Amino acid sequence: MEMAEITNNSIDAIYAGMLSPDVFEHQMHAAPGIPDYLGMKNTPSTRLEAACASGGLAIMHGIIGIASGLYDTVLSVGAEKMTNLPTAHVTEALAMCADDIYEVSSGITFPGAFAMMARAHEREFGTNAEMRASVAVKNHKHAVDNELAQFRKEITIDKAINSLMIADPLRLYDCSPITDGAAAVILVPWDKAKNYSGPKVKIRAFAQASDTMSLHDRPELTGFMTTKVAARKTFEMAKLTPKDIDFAEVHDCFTIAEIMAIEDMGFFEKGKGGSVTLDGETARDGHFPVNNSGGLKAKGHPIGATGVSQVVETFKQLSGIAGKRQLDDVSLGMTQNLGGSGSTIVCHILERGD
Amino acid sequence: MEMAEITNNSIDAIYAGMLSPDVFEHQMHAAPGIPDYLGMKNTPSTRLEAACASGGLAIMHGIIGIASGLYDTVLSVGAEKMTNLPTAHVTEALAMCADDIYEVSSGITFPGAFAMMARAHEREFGTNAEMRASVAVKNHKHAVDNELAQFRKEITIDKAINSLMIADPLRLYDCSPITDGAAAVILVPWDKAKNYSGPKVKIRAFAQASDTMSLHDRPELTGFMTTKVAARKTFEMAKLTPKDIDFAEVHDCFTIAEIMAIEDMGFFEKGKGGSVTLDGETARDGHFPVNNSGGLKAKGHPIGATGVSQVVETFKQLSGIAGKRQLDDVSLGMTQNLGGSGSTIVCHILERGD
Amino acid sequence: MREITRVVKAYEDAINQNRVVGSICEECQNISVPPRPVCRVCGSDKIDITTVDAIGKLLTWTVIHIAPPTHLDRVPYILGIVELENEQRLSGIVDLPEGVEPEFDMILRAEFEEGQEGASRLRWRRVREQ
Amino acid sequence: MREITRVVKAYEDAINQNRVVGSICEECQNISVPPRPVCRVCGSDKIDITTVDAIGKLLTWTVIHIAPPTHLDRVPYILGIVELENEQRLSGIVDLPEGVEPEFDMILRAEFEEGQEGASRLRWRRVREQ
Ligand SMILES: [Zn+2]
Ligand SMILES: [Zn+2]
Repeated sequence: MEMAEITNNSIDAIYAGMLSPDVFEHQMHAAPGIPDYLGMKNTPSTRLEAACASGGLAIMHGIIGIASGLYDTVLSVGAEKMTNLPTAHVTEALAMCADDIYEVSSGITFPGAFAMMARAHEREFGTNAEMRASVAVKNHKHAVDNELAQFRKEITIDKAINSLMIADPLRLYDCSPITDGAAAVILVPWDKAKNYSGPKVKIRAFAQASDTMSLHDRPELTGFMTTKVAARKTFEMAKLTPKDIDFAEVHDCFTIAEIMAIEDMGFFEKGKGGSVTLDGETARDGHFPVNNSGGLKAKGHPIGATGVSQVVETFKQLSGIAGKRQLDDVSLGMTQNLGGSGSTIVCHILERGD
Repeated sequence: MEMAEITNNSIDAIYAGMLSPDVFEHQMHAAPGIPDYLGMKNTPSTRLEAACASGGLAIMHGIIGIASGLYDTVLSVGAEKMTNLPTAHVTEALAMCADDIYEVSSGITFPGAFAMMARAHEREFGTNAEMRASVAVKNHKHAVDNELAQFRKEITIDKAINSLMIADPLRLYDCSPITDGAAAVILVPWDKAKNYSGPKVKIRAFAQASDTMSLHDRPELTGFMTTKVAARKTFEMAKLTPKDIDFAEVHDCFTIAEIMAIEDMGFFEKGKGGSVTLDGETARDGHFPVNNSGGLKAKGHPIGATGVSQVVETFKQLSGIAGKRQLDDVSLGMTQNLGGSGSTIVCHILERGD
Repeated sequence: MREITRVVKAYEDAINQNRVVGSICEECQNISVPPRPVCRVCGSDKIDITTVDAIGKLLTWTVIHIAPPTHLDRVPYILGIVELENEQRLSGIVDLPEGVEPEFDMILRAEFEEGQEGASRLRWRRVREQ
Repeated sequence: MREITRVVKAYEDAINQNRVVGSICEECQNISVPPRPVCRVCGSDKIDITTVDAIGKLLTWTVIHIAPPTHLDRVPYILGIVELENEQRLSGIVDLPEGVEPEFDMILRAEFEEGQEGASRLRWRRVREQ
């Protein structure tokens, strides 16, 4: 808020993305805790939940609040405190995002759902373990230059493809970690942003889409219809195409998720996501950098915070304050935030503000 | 939806208020389940949570979505399935809406928080057990004519003031019950509502306010600052005063809550809420009917559904389809939906549509 | 909500009778497995319950090594998606004999074993082994 | 978040040392009990922790008869809000001797009994009884 020259009194509303303070922190109705602890008086504070896409919703519904004319200054926050619980309970909690009746009762896990998609993708397009590992290797390398990342250590493909098996064919290094974290942005109408001297970025477009709770209810297992629909609507609102975008922060909760995202968003041909990653096309020095922040894999994945954090990274790149990991000459960035096994997707396109 | 002549394909977005499908149903990320089970394709579905005010938020943020120009037709839903859990666990789950660090650790319960306010209100204004019981007696009587109510049986003051002590001075009949339920409304821009021949009602105004998580952090214990702020903002948006309103559906999770609500919203002088209720002024045949539906006390309180259900009742009254409990000649109704121990309040004013 | 409860209950009751059911739309005859309260093809809520032939092919699978607390005693276990007739699909645990590996398009049949409190549990087993 | 954790931890640590602490704002000297990460009067986050005199009067109370599972063994118990100096307030269990009823404005002092795993628990007791 200091950077944005905003004080407590000028915040009209708060939107907070959190998966489950209920289960992780024994705290329901957590949203009013934000203005409470910040010392604000009676500022409306709303929690939004769409599993791992909760943060993306906090941004999107903050924008809608401003677009409606109701609010001038919105604080959109994402947060999760996950490390209170033992790992087995976190696994169980995350599995609760799958369909309880048909999937959870069958012993599905979050990695398990993506593992089934990884296998289908491998069958159809030949996306192998090495290609998946190359996502993790790249994102770990990117995170070395992110002072806020959870892991800032490079890994090798060899190490990744020999790591502990979690849900065959996904191994430990295919999975994002358990993380505590929070992220926030201040949203104002563009004509009022000029009143602030700090860095500012324009939100060009956004969209949200839903799909069935159960993976087995979807015709396609090698990608997400939600990503396709949300990306298409976002491009339509922005009057842009994938070719116009310079870089993306996508939801790599698992390596296969990044591969499917860059295909489904239209940045690469369907089925080529694995090979282009292995070839370095999505690395910082590649022609289309993806998860230059380190992604969920290495920056960390504090569930509710992730979607906000993607927008914060895009903001930093577009305002030229990304430090050692700054990309040259970027003017349009896109985010994709995924909830559950893709039952919710939220996309945003941001544009350089000057 | 049949009444509103709406089909699945014309719904642009869903807003769903639910307290905790996580804890009650072992299902996180429940919002996409709604379009999924309704057979809708990729319709964005967003869960909002503010404890017992979750439903009010689903309505309000649906309106904001339409006001922003993003959506034309919104389905706002509230739902809760509470009876899966044993009562002690429901008590614990609801207590999780209080501040976990300072209140829950002290053994606070939801009735306990309101009991402390009831005692403070009794000390300051003389609001006694009989006055509180008169809220329950009235709402039970009102519910007899509500075919969707959980309890349709009249009770007596004598029975109420001798019922089981829950949290002194609040007894069983001061408390709303554990309920399963759901409610929904369709929202469209007013100029498009004319395309539908069914009953329609205009939403004149709305507002949301937050307050501290802990009761002990608030200067006043005999009312809610959040109700005052949200009601004031709602009246301002509507350019109306309490005198203009014909009836109200307020959040009587406990009898004392209705008493404080009708004071804090400005319908009755502070401190008189109990005596006016005992005098019948808020009965169906009184000059200002309150909770003519039976309220949370007798209609039932399926947490996330409650705020939506209040708007549905107001809709029915204003469109003259409330059957046996129809009020004569009403044109403006107001709702007040409360979350936690008042940390969130959402108010709406609705106006007859013809 | 009543309808959701109805179709889910029909499904669970059928499993306990060692059957798999789907919904059949009275308007367009479309069948959905698991059963659904609203037809996905035509949007009708005129839905009947019908028993389906619980035999299909393995579309994809995983082997779960890190399980939730409820399934810790079973690891590693195979979880797969099985495609029945008419492109209907179900998730479930696949039980294969020692030494038999899952394969794409392997033909599987729903079998039922005793679960907790006398309830049945669906398990997918290879047809060949019978 | 760091700051929230810091003030909550300071409060919990102090309870374990049989003390009650609040926050004191370096800008305006306002004291808050329990301690807060941001000053409610001036909005500053320059906050220090200070021990307060844990004596106050009973503002309001309830007697809990239906308790959550964590407190079932204590019912019925008195839960009250106690006002310290400077209008600072705390919730807590009030332990009174057999036969003594809670009263408005009763003077109470924080005392500490052993809780789980060696941690202290704050209990409000009547000053008179000492
Ligand atoms: Zn049909
Ligand atoms: Zn200060």
